[in-house]
Amino acid sequence: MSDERVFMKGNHAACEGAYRAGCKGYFGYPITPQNEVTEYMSAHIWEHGGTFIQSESEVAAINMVMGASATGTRAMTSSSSPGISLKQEGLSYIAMMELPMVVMNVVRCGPGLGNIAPHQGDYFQATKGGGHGDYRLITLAPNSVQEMAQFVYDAFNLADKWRNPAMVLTDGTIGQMMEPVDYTTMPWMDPPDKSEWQLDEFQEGRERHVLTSIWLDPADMAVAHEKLIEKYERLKREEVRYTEYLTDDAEVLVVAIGSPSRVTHSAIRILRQEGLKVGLLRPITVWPFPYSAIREYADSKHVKAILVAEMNWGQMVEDVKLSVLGKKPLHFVPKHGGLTFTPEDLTEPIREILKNPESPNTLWHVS
Amino acid sequence: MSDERVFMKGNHAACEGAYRAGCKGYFGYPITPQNEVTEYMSAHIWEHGGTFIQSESEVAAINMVMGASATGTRAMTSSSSPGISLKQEGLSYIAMMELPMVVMNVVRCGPGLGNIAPHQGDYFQATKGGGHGDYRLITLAPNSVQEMAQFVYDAFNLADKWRNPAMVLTDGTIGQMMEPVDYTTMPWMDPPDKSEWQLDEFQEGRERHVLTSIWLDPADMAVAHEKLIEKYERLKREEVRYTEYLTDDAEVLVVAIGSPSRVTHSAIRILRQEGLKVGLLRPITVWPFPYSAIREYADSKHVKAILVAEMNWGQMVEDVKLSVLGKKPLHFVPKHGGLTFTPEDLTEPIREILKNPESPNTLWHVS
Amino acid sequence: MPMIEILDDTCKGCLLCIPACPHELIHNTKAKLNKRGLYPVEYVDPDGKCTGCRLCSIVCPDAAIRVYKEVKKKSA
Amino acid sequence: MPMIEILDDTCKGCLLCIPACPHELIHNTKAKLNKRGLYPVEYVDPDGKCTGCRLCSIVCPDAAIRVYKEVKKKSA
Amino acid sequence: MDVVTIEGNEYKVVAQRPKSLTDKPFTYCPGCNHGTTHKIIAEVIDELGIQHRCIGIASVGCSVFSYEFFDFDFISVPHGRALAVATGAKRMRPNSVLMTYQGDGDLAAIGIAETIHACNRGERVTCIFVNNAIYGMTGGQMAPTTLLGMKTTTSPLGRDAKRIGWPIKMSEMLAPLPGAAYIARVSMHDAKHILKAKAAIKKAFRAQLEDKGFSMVEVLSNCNVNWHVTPQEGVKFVEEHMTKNFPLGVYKDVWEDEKAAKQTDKEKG
Amino acid sequence: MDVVTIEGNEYKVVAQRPKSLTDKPFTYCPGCNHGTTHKIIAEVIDELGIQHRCIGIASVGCSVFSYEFFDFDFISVPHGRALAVATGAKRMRPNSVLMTYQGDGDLAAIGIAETIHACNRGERVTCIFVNNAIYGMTGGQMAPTTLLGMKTTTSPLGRDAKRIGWPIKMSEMLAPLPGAAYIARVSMHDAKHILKAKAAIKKAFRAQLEDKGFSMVEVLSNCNVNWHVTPQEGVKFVEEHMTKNFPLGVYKDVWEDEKAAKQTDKEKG
Amino acid sequence: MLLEEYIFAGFGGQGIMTIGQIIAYAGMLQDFYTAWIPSYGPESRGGTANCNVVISDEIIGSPHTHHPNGVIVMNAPSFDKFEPMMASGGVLVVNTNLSPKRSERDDLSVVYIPTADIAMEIGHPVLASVTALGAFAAARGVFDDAHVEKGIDWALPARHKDMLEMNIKAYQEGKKAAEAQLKTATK
Amino acid sequence: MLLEEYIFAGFGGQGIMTIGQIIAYAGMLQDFYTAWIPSYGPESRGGTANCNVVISDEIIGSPHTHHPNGVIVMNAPSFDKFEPMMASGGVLVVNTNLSPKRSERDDLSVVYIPTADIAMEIGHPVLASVTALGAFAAARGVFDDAHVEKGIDWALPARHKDMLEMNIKAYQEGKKAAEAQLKTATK
Ligand SMILES: Cc1ncc(C[n+]2csc(CCOP(=O)(O)OP(=O)(O)O)c2C)c(N)n1
Ligand SMILES: Cc1ncc(C[n+]2csc(CCOP(=O)(O)OP(=O)(O)O)c2C)c(N)n1
Ligand code: SF4
Ligand code: SF4
Ligand code: SF4
Ligand code: SF4
Ligand code: SF4
Ligand code: SF4
Ligand SMILES: [Mg+2]
Ligand SMILES: [Mg+2]
Repeated sequence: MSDERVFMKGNHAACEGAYRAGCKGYFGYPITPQNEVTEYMSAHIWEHGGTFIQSESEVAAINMVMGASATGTRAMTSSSSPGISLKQEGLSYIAMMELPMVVMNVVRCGPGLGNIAPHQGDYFQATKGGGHGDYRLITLAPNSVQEMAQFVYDAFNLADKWRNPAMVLTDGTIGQMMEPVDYTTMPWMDPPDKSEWQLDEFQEGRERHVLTSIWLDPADMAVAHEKLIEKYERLKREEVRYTEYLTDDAEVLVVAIGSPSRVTHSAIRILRQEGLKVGLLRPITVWPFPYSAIREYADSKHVKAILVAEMNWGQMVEDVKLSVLGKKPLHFVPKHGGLTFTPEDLTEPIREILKNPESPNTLWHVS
Repeated sequence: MSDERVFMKGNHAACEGAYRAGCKGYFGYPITPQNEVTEYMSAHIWEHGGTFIQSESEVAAINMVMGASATGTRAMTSSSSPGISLKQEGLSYIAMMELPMVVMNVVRCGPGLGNIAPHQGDYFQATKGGGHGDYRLITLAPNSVQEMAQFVYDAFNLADKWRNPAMVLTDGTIGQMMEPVDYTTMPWMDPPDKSEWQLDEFQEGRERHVLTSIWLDPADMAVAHEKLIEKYERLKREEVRYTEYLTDDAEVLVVAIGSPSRVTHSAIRILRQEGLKVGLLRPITVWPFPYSAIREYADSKHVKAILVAEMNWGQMVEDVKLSVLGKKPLHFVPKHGGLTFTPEDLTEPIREILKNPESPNTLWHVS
Repeated sequence: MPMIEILDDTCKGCLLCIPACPHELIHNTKAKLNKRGLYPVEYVDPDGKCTGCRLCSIVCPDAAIRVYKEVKKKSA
Repeated sequence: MPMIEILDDTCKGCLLCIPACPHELIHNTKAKLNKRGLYPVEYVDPDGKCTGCRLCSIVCPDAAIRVYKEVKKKSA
Repeated sequence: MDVVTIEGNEYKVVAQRPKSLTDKPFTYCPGCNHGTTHKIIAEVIDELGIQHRCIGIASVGCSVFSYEFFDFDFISVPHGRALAVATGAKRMRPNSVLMTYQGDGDLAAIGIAETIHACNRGERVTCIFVNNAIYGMTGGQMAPTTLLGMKTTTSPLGRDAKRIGWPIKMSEMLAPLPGAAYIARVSMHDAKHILKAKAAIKKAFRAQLEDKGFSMVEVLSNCNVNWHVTPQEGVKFVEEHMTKNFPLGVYKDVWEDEKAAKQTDKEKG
Repeated sequence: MDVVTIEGNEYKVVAQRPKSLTDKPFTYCPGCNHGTTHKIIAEVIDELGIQHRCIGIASVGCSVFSYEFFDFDFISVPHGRALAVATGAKRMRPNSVLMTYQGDGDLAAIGIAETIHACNRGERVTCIFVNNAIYGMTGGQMAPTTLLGMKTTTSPLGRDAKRIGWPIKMSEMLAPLPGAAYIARVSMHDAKHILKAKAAIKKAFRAQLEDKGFSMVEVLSNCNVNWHVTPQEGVKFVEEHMTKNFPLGVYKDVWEDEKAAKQTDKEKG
Repeated sequence: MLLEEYIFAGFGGQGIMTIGQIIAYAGMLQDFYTAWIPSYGPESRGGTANCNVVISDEIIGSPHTHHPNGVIVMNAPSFDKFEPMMASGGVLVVNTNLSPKRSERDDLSVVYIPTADIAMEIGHPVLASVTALGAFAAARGVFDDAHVEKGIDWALPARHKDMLEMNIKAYQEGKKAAEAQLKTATK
Repeated sequence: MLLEEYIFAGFGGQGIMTIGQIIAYAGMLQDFYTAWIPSYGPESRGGTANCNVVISDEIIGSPHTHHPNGVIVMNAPSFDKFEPMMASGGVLVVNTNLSPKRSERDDLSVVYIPTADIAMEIGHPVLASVTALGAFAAARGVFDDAHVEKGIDWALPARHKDMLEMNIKAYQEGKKAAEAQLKTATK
């Protein structure tokens, strides 16, 4: 493909990002709204010297990726909410074995079968560890087709850099929509050398490689834990990413990701035209989360209140609360059932908050 | 069994609590450290007119419980960390269908295979929803063999009261240890009538019953969501449970659950003998979490600092931080790898905190 | 005489019943759109050839065909 | 003459090799405890009956039996 | 049987929508055999008089809304887990009649463990397995039963055995398990076969009612839409290709086996 | 072959610990056939000269630490998923030799979906399936392969077919799948059978090396400890009861099939 | 500020998705921000399928639209569903072959096109949707033919490139039909 | 304040877990708080098995103990592992049949009992652990025989109730053996 802009679906662009990152293995099971990934991979990964398997289930898929990554190759899987739930055990193993790999969740509306409309109900699962034990996924949250490609590409690089699984967390809207994409920021690359730990044929002389997540003696396990934790603490210091839009003078700071962050953009444009000072902080990494960045706004003079817009009952807002710590009023606007935000859903409450920063209609409470 | 005290394992007592609550179906797959549940159920549930199946997997087990509960009977499953990860999809469905049932997690050390020593790495999974979508499990955290029986018993009642799945979240120590148990607070009971919604034979005249978690139209799904959320908000108001030990004058308030809360007890005894004012707030329900109770202590004059002790990298401490909101210094003492706390692990830092409430050694930070 | 009825608004115009009828009594006339926006088939049996054999009804995926048989009048 | 060696500290005293030897050369003497705290079996072959057939070694789950055969001296 | 008056004449209705279906029109594509299968199941349930004893398990696939069409108690369950759910329900309510309704993706891919183990335990449940060689609901991906060479959205060059394996034959796999009481493969491609299918489904329910063990009817069905053909071409494909790859017949019949065993006993005795 | 000097005489060592094992003593119970099985696998790998091409997949079960005993690259994976992991690895590194080592709980209960589908896809991997009719590691619960009547900690009155089904025969179930290249059931109960087992394991690896498809050797093994017998009684039980319920033999042999096919061609031609 | 928000609706398989993509693509060629999104239901079964297109000279917020200013309806259920949602001043194209109703709104500019008839005349029923697109482009007046025709070319899979000319013909015929109606209307 | 913290250790299957439970049960009968916990490894395979017992007149914190004041070791590896951990002043019972070493600590009270020999004399090797328990009870001096014997009864599964007397005999013989040694020691 040339470096011209191409018009693509988010789910397809994610595949192109993967190809450019040197992904050679895709293992997945169909589920709406991300079937296009399975389909595009099955059609095209061969052209890039890779392999596709439609696995018998999501459980099998994550474990196939485990095997593929263990050999040092770049591999990924993707699914949507119920399918991601089934991958939790595998992800926990992968994290403890420090295997780099990428998993994409094009979130649909749960719980249960729910429906296939866009939703953000899997934020906690992605960021706090839906599987058992203490582990974290590096989690990137694209909000455009361009970012679907870019963040999958970045996720592979981050995964290898940190030897940690990375998740691309998006919603049905971003997966299903088409927009122009420019691939010049994603040069075709060869993955880094992993011969130090990968499982592969070898010559007399190298030590054998073992990948495991079991340490029967708690003292040994504690060492493994502390190594992981140290890595996570470094990740928290070094890899936090976010973008800002008109935040410098914002009196209301909106925090949003995924498709709601796009609607927020529209809402802010409308409000700015009315002369109202509203800005957007959009986390790129939801783990590690930009706590300090948000806290700085909470500490700032110009910010009078903070508002979180999510397509769920309130998940990221807890992380925002952990940033704000009661320093400024925190508001929350939800959207349920797979319904999507309109700009009016946000402009109305923001106008109200600007009048009364403690406006009770949207004030967030935990307990 | 008579009303005398009996000496039992936590895992066995949990079964006895279930029998007394009228549990008629147990479906599970062996895993250490909760094999005793599977074994005890296979031997004794028949005596109580119930049925046991050793399922082919944890995934099958949770779905068998789904089927059993759908017919209006009381049913449960249990497992330990990796097995609980595999149940996340099923739990999400059960929550959305509002099926009452009980699941017990006798937590071992993860991530991955980890080891079978006690751990608390599954707190987030249990309380924030390890499966997809917005749902919550009523989650009770026993810290003794007595409570293993009692909380399983209570979990069945809460589950039916709220038509919501309930989890008993404990750790390997509590599951494996033996202590005296007194069953007089758990009279044998018949489960409540569920003929209004259960699947069963019926006579011409009643409407057919349908249990589902799919609403294809987002507007319909939003209605279902809002119904769920309303229930959860009521639960948060009405069912928060916790215990307090010497908190009235405490200068350091410790928050702990499970086996660390027992060690905290010992530590407090030691410190009180030294004249140091330390108390324990132990959440019984970790969802809904006692935010306000802790916040009151944070607001109180006597409390100088709050300390959380967990056998993990810091999970419940986030909920405590959401309670404390920076009003008092928050400290955290972890234990990794399946190692268990000794009283000294706690007395040392508490003495230090009493000297300097901002003592940097244990101060907790999120970002 | 036996006869059938096509439930116009249930029929989806899949045409599976057409080859099923041994007497070719069902036709894809596209004469009208039903409320689903689909063309139901039509039963055309001027000569009363229908035997009530039910084959058309059996193959209909949507249970859109009713088959009737005259009630035998008792010695009237 | 062929012979075998029991690796005392590897042997777990499972006794599976005893019936395997056609010449009954291995015995459960309980003469000593090994460093695992288990009783290794003993090879007793005063008459040099061992044929080096390896049957004992094949059944040993712990690879605790070495079997030796004399190197044929080339025309010495 | 209903009697109606049309233009002055009295008619009895000899074929109409069975009682065990609701009034809601099927939402399946025109010509889809899911509808045909629903219809004959409902007829069997009517004939056996068990409508109010039935509990249906709706799986995830095009038939996910089957609970809107069948007029008895129903539960909609996770993809692939219908037989585990049925197991839990049946064990608690042995007098209920449990039916799962599952597609080939549901039963033979993600749910194959639950399928085999429910059969092996001889669960007294009846499984209707609609094999249309494709994932209908999600838009035409390869199923475990997709024929070799068949193009789907995830096998765009046709299913290639070396890369992705062979079509799986569930009836053949399950029949040897001692828990199986009745296993048959039927087809929906014409009236004659539909009637045979109905008889098989009746036998399958009888196996449950007589407490014989696990019963399954594998129904070869079309999916015109994802096969990209007309309904008529679809049923033709079922007749010509599906039945060749998936031979029709009864793979396990507990009554026949019992008869044979008695015969042998007699001969011996 | 190693030569040593003992009391002045030169001996060659005709049996000793194979090279493909590490020096770490097995942690299995005294008499456990996991050890025997490890040993012959390592011998086969030595003889085929593929030690440094091997990637082992350790499953969860008593053999969870098999990676400490085999001296080549290894990964320890979730319970039941060994064949999915092997699939991912083999597809990425077709020149590596993939071995999974799995117990009956792992392969036939929680992992049966992965087992069947890996076999059906004809994955070029070799599966060593240790059938000891019990969950050894977790303390003796019923396995899918537990014999009828056998008492375990979760079938305390003996396995009762009506409640919990029949012992599952994996070799018989997999052999008919076209992806299977070599499937055999062997036993560890005496030296003769151990040698036969070794030959079967060698053939299984050859099937992979020759790119024929999926290969599995089902190894009937003892678990004295959880059967509550001595090792000698254990192997006797294997001989007398296990082999009766699980007949030994080769269930699929691609080379034989190819020969037969050639023969038919010749006869026809 | 330009903000075009369209819904194109009909049966699945009528080519509705594709014409949405073509117009969005044309928007991209004209250097607008542009986004397309389908209503991604259990697609293949029953009911209506539709897609949303947003074209703007500013970054696009939601690709979903609730008050479209341009709509094509290819069948009756789509007419019923989307006609009432339209923003005042919008353009509505109705396929009269499968949607017999007339709009009673006087704040819309509506063209009625027998797209199937025109398509059959040109030679293939599949051309109905492009015919509708032609009518829509004429009525909406935002797109250069050159860009739309490039879009048609882009959307045609390689194996159907021989249909390109017929598609362009259908597009032009649709335009003509609409222009004729619009002329009458303004007269 | 009473705080008894024990570790009983040996091979799996030696009855170590049961004697721990018996003594904890006896503690309960004496109205103490009491807790027992096993080291629950992949139990059946290799290595040592052990259990912890805590008996106290106050609510018990952790049932795990790191500095036991009472230990029984039934084999050599257990001796090596637990003897060094013991709190000063504790009581150690060593099964000399499988653990030949002598303790070099002078802050412990140690009794050496050939439990297997005694058990065989009474009639069954399985009695070794109860013999050790007898010795331990004698040396520790916290428990009434009546309570321990009730505990033995409680711990015996119904199908082995015929072994009750032999068990009590073994308990008593163990006591005697220990008392003899302790007398010598204090002499
Ligand atoms: C855990 C999970 N994985 C995937 C899906 C998506 N999904 C829904 S139906 C289906 C396959 C349907 O195929 P089949 O079972 O053959 O039924 P059909 O539609 O062909 O009747 C899939 C993969 C899901 N809902 N849940
Ligand atoms: C998801 C999950 N479920 C359950 C377990 C617990 N578990 C470990 S091994 C095992 C069974 C072992 O039996 P088998 O596979 O037959 O191997 P064996 O020990 O008999 O050799 C089980 C249930 C686990 N580790 N992970
Ligand atoms: S009942 Fe028979 S004869 Fe009558 S229309 Fe139907 S198929 Fe034809
Ligand atoms: S088979 Fe039924 S739905 Fe199909 S055309 Fe005939 S009547 Fe209509
Ligand atoms: S090699 Fe053969 S003869 Fe020698 S000890 Fe072993 S079994 Fe006996
Ligand atoms: S078979 Fe091996 S381990 Fe067993 S007794 Fe003989 S030498 Fe020892
Ligand atoms: S997609 Fe296929 S299986 Fe599904 S309803 Fe349509 S024709 Fe039937
Ligand atoms: S428990 Fe059984 S399978 Fe496991 S090591 Fe011991 S004897 Fe072998
Ligand atoms: Mg299908
Ligand atoms: Mg086993």
